Amino acid sequence: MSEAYSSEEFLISVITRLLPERGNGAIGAASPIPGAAALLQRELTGGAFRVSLIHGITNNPFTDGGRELFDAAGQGRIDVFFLGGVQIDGQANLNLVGTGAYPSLDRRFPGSFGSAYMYFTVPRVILFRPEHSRRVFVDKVDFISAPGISPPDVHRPGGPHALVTELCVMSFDRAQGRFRLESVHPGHSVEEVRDNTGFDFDVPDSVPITPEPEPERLDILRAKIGREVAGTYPDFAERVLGYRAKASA
Amino acid sequence: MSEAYSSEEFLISVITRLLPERGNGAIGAASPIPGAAALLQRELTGGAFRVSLIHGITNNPFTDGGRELFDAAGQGRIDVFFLGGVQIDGQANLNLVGTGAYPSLDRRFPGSFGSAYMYFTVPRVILFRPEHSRRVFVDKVDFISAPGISPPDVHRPGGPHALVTELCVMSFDRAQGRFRLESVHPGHSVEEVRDNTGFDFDVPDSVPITPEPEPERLDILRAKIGREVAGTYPDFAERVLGYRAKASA
Amino acid sequence: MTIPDVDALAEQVPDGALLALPPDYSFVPMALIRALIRRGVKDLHVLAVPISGMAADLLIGAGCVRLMEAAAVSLGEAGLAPSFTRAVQDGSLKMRDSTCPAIHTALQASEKGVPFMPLGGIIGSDIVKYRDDWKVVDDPMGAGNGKILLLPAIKPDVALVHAPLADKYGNVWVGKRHELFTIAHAAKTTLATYEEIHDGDLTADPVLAAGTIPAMYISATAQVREGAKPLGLAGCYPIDMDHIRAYAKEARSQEGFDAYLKREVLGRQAEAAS
Amino acid sequence: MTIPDVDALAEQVPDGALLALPPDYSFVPMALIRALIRRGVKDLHVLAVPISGMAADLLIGAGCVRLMEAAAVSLGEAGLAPSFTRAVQDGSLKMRDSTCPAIHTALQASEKGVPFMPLGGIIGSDIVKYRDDWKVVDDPMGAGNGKILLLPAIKPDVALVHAPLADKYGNVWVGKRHELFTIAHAAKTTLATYEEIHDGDLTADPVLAAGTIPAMYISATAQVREGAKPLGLAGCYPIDMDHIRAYAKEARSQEGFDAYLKREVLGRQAEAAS
Repeated sequence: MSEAYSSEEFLISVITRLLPERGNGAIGAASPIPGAAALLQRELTGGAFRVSLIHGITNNPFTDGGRELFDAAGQGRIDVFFLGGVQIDGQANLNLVGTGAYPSLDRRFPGSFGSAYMYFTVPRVILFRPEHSRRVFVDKVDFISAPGISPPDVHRPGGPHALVTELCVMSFDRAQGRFRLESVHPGHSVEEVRDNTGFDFDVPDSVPITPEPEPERLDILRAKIGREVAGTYPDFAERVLGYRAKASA
Repeated sequence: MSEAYSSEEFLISVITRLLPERGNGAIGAASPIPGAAALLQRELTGGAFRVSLIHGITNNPFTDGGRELFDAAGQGRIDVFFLGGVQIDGQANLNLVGTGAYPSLDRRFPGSFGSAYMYFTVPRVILFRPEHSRRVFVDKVDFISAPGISPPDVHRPGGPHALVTELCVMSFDRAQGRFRLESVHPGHSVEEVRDNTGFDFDVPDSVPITPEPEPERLDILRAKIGREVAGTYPDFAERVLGYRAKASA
Repeated sequence: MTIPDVDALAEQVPDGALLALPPDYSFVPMALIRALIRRGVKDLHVLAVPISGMAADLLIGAGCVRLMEAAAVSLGEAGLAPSFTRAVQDGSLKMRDSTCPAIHTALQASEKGVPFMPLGGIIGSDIVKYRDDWKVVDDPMGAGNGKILLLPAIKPDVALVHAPLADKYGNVWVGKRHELFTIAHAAKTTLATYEEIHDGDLTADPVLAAGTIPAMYISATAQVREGAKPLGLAGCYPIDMDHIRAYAKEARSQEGFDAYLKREVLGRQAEAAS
Repeated sequence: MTIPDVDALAEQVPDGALLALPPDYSFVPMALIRALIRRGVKDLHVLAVPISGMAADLLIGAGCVRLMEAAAVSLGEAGLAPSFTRAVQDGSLKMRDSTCPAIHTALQASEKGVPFMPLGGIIGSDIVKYRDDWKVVDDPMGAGNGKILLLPAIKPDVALVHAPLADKYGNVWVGKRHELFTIAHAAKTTLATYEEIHDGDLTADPVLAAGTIPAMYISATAQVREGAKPLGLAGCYPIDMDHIRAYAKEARSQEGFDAYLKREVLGRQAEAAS
């Protein structure tokens, strides 16, 4: 990887390419990399792609309390959302609860948050989990916080669109219920992805290398987005984007 | 009837006696007499009986929009409400929709408002209909906006408590589904009530005369309540209680 | 880009739309209603949330309404709504009777994106008898809670609102009139007129945000001073009861209504921003 | 009548109560949480609306919680909630997993006084498998909408909130944090601490009313300046992340938690109004 950008900046650029030209993106509390990517896309689309940092002091348009994001998703007004997982399996099932046998888990994590709902209602859910290991990408999750696919008698306009990790980008085919490798990041290989993935996935004959960040986008990211994310992710803004917010509420 | 008070003041005093010592009373838009009675009771109880004028600029504590009154009633927080009717029958069924065969009515009235819900949720609904005639008090209403009684498999903490007209006060026995004459206003008779009521009702051996307004209550009504109701019922405040509001929003 | 005026907003309401209107006490965009009538909108399904007065009565009298859905239509202290009453009595208007919390609840169902919502009470009312879209069921939780009414979601095509304030981002401030939040959330789109422009972002102001409908629910705004008149706008101007009473009297006949319409609606070609 | 302080409010939370807590970003009454621990409250069923952090973790570590119900318990940027994680892993805490909109919806059911409410999505999540109070049914409207999840109403015994403003009538201003409206409407009663007293009636102010919970939902209030610290109060003071991070580290062992508890909670006998 070039010295010209950080790994976080690389991932931001990867995610930005997965975002639509217009619509509403919502970003949860603990997601600074997707948050920065979404704000960058807003900048690149001249505001046609709108961004809500749902727990942010700034860039948070919601005015009707904690349920408004979920209501808006149910109304079909949220086009992009980001989810992760302690474990993710080959059917895009997400586990945010813990590992081991529920309820007496070996390792307990915070919980499912809104995943079990947003995954059903948001058309383009981007899975973001930097750590690419067999510990994360398992054959079968220990607990399904949110299922990747649903039977036809369950109304489901939303679901998984793509997966971004430190190694690669995958897409998800909802009809087949399978991931497909779309590109491998510079310096990594298809074999490395396979070795570190505990589930089977489709691999095309030729797998492209994930493009590096466009320099002009890096400039925008560094010049404008740090200030934007500082209100919600002050640590991240300072550490990654070099923006130091003034101490204030 | 004495010259010392108006017929409206008399009815206000009658209704005030039907109100509890504490709790929440809510009053709809077109109910100035019940509104004045409730505000008088608030005064008499030192605020233990609380009053919401639901469409009022003043004395309107609701802050969560038009549904809050109904939600609060569903929560069991509204203890007293007032309803009327184009027609009321002996089972306390209310018709606020019109007379004749629905939907091609002979005479259309505004509609049921929230009666079909408040009648089920508010423990003490006071029916107030000054005009005491066989046109109003019918054997069977042409349209049931809100039923007086319900079968046991319908959850119903609320219902009719009493009826106040220009002639009398009746109570309602929910178990029997029947009205009972409680008192006849000064200058009127049981026979007059019977002649002008289209349904059968219980009459005790001895029917008291409805007490006249207590002079000290009249003083409070005139001195304090006019100003209170003027924000919501300016015409009424001026005409009945002699209070002229300044023209302002 | 031209600055949209009230007539441009009226163009965005298609014939046949399910149109949601606030009650008379809650920020009714009367100038926009008049513009709708001037544009000759037809076949509306008007939903009063949950009651209406002048706005519905004008649309009905002008022949714009195919179906009226409301808990009540009334001019309040000024008495019966004359066009509504006449149109129901002569059979020219189809009325879908409802009750206040049922309308709020059916909008909340759309707000949550669920196909129905339960509501207590109401069972035994003849309203239920004539609503074949409503359904009374035994407690579907199987918890022995008896019968309950289920209401299908109502999703308005367009909601209309007049607000005291809006900003250049398209955010609209309605204060505590939170039924307008629910309507805007439930409707496919919302058109808003407003009295004054707020300098800044209403959603970023910690005090004003509590009463602000964010721009994501609003498709167009236009400044119309005194845009709720002759109705009132709390905090700005009171209802003009003399006007409402005179209308109630004049519109008792269709001829009277037509005279009012010609003078007060069709004759006001442009309602300017200032 | 004495002016109630935070310890007087803590007396009003009975052992065994179903206690609703706002999320860390939304006006958590931390001083009241500490007072609850000092009073030795026991057997709480804590409901996070819909997530919690410091507040739940302190109550759990101090042994006050019988059952935790939440969509998540986390210290956010400071990582896992140490007492919660330890207590679930060692089996000493019963956890009822949920998901954010399910908690909001179950509170809305209580807000409306209905026994249940439907919610889209979620079916197929293992959360449903372990919730025997939830029910998946075929569309009870019979409209061919497929399967849907029904959630029973949750009615908290007590809700707690810290607000920027309150008035002498007991009205409490929370701005756009409308989940606190829903909690207060749903709960049997609400106890509120606040930073500053507002001179006048908050419900009568046309701007502040939009963010005010009326007194009819509030059973007691007490002034506690900086009452949300070490969490933040939007518009007043930011979260003290250094404190939260230090807690996250110290409380990784029960001994460390106990030291924190002794120093920061039990040692603060009275949190005064000023």
